[in-house]
Amino acid sequence: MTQRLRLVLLGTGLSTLLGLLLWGLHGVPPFGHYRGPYGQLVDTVGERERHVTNMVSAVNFDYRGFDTIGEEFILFVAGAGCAVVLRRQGDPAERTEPSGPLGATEATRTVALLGMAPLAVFGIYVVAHGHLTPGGGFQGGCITASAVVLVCLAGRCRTMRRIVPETLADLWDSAGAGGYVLVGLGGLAGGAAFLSNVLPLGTTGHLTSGGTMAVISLAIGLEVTGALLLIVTEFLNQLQRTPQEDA
Amino acid sequence: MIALQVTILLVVAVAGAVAALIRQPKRQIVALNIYGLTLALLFFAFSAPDVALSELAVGGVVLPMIVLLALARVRRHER
Amino acid sequence: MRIVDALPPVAPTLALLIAAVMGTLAKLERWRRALQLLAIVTAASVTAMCVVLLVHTGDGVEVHWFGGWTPRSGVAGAPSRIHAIGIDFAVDPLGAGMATLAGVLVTAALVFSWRYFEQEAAFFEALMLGFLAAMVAFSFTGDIFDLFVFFELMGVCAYALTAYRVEDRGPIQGALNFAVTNSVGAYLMLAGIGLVYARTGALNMAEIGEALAGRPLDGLVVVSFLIIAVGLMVKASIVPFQFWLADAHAVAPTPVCVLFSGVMVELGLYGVVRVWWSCFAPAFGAHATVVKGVWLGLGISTTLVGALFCIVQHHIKRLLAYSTMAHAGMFLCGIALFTPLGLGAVGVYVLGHGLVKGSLFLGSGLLLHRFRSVSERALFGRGRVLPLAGVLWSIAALALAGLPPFATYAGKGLMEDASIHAGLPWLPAVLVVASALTGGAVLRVGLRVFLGLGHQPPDDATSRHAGFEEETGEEQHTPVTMWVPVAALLAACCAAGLLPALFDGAQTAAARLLDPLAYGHAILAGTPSPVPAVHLESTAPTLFDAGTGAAAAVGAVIVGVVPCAVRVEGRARSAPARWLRRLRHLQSGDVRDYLTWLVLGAGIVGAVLALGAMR
Amino acid sequence: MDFLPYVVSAWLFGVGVVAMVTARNLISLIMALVVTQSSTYVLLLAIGYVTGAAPPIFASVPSSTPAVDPVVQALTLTDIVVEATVTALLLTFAVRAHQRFGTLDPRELRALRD
Repeated sequence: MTQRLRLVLLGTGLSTLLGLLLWGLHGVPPFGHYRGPYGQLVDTVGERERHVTNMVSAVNFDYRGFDTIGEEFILFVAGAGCAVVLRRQGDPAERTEPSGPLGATEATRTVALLGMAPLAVFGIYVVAHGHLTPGGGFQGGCITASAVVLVCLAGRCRTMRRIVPETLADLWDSAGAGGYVLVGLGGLAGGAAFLSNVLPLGTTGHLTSGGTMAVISLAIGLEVTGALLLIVTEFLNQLQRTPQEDA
Repeated sequence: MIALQVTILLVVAVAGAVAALIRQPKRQIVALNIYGLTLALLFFAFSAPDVALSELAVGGVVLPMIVLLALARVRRHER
Repeated sequence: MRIVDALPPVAPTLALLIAAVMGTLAKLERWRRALQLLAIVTAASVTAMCVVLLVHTGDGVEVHWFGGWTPRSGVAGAPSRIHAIGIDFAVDPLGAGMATLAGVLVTAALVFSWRYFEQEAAFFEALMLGFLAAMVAFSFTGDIFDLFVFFELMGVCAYALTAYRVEDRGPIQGALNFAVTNSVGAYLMLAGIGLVYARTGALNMAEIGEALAGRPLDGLVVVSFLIIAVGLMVKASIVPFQFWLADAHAVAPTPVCVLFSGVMVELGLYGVVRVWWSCFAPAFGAHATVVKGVWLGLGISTTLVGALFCIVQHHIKRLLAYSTMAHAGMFLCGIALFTPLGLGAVGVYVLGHGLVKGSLFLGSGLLLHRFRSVSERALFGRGRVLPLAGVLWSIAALALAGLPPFATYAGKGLMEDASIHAGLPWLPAVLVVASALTGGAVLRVGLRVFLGLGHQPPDDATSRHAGFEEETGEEQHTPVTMWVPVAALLAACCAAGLLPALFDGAQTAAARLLDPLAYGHAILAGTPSPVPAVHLESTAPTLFDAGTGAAAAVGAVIVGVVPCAVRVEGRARSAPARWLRRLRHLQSGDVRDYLTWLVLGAGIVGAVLALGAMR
Repeated sequence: MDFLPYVVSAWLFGVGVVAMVTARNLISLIMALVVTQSSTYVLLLAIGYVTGAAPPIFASVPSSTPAVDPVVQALTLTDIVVEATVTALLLTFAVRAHQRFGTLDPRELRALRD
């Protein structure tokens, strides 16, 4: 198909589709006037029932916790998929360690190395407080993984790999994903439904409140950190391919 | 709807178009990064700090980093 | 709590848990066999659980509320309604049947791949188990966003598996086209879910159905249904959203193709059925005839395009993929009848087709393993050393065309009866022609490859190139772990065709699914759904079924034998051949073309739907 | 003006699709896909917003405070994860494609034609 024909067809289709979308959106309540029962229900009962203050986390980790299992495994499978697609087929001995693949200067290296530790601590903080304040396993996991990757951005990929070797990332990835399922099965083993919150709920506002939610948030944090580091490591392995392999 | 939200929405609309339509990959990464940050701002303005934090982490750090790594790989191969 | 109450959540999550464990252990080459065995045992256990659920749900819907969050009533804003606060699995016989089919095919594919990959196969089993879990959860869930999540999980597993053989050139391209088109479809679906949520404030499908019913039909409902259905139909390879299908099938490892063709495409349609009858059918009311017409149109075009592309193919995996497309079109036609018999017939047909197509794909995997090629031309006559495979292949080809007593015969026969009852007497003709064409094309491959019938095709560069997609070097021996699944799937299809209880059960289950109010009550109020008081048709085979079955089988033989007897290669310059070549150029391999067709198709389907609904 | 967020969402979808179809480079195409998906975030969050309401987090305010809908936010969070992972996987495909074909131009990647 020529570019011209493609654009004509796309223009026709897209203008129709967008017209339809706007027609459909016309039926949505005006912006700022939403009164759906689901959200109101959660806002009303969430704190009382779950002893947590962050309703988004209450939905993600408890009321709709099963969605989050699916989401975790999307991450897990994508990590495995990246490893499969980028798996190496050459002799590992021939590879050389790249130094500063992104062209880091001495100043950025220093900044990156200095930033790493506080960022990692902040990530863990965000994971741990997900049920109280904005955050949770996913956001915290992203931040923690970024902290580790900062080391690499600072031109020290070898150091990064020493802090978190690939097998460790693999293990976190699996432990996080599997741990979440185990929490769910724990509810079932206790005679209740899958993912029932069987741990004591604690006092609202405390770090240990929310029962299994804290465990789930931790599992997600592990899994997100592991999967992201795995993906980044796979890409970094690509950067060190020897020219012979490409031929 | 307050003026702040209108402004950020318009900025998002422009930044999204720029991020999508720039053809030069390296500049596009920067544009995508900026777009991610404007989205995070928008989510704060929509009273969604959880989502904003996520978007900040993903759109601001994780995505640009992975795209950059992919691009570095491709560049390396071209050399 | 009874054991069976625990089965719905355990079946998918067991597979997920084992997948997570295998993710860590994947790199231990020494444990390879143990891991493979673990994967097979897991898949078989999941299948067994689904069978138990299938038997158990014969008398209703098995509901499981995650976290014990049962629905509650009396909420501010809409006090009269019952609201779901959590996610539910609502397992009905059709869902359990789809999950069982997925389990059987994954188990067969895993057994087949025991000796299939010679090089490292890290993560293969983990990805397959993830895929299985996603399909099972997709079949079970009663929540529309959960449906989306597992739709995506299914997609991500499928993309990674398509690209599994990265050593070759093709897989990357096939996986890319697959992933981009399906992702855009998924985003459309999510936008549709957002629209529905804006209107109803609910994500539970039964609750959405109740909330949407009894209001005048407006743009929001029409458009949200349109984009959700388009997202699902991309997966179901309905024209014009089908382009990714042949690209992905041609390059994915053969055991994976079994799942794509046998159950993933059909799950796309299952999603359409689930969403339409649970959420949208009551809201459309009398306008449902528009949807019916659109589906019939899409179904027939898909059937014809698939059948046509099927007979002109020489790449065996692509040929089988187009046959799947033709069948997906037939299934959509059956669904569009909107009757219990029609939908029940589709259920039986999907089961039969999945088993036969699985057997055929594994058969092509056998050829690929032995001769390193899946090109009909390159393999000409070389299959003579595998007479057993030839026999199985030919039987499967005729079974695909609907030979008694296979389940495909029963499914197609019932669908033909249903279309007569529904006042569409011309539909059986389409079904007979399409199944004769696709079955015949497969039979032709068998005759040429295993018997060397007809003329030796010209050994040109394209045919030599096209087949050798995967590896090089010839194998002298075919392991028994490859034979068993091929034969077992075919035998299972035959056995399913001899179970009259299955046909009655399918019709009863379909009748229940078509009654959204009963479904809603069973889920939200927890009362068991009674068998609706509709008139159920007899599912006993009639003389008419036997006639059309025989016609399709004879047609398949003719379509299979004629190209072997007549030289068709020389006619490449005739007008139909030129026209067909132009048509095949649409399958350009460029993902941007596919996206254009997707958007254009969605726009046209939407315009028709909107004009019809607003009349 | 109350319709603006929905228009912006539709605009982002349209711009993303146009950019994908006109892309000359797979990595550009994938970045355009990210923009396309972001239209769903804007849509979902705009639907659940309530004028003047607080975020659904009651750490420093009593739980009787009117708050915006937390469910759409949870859905958007899931959506963002999906985006990040699918993008990563697609980029690996692009990297491999470049390695095999020596180009990122979608026109040139037609090895599948038979």
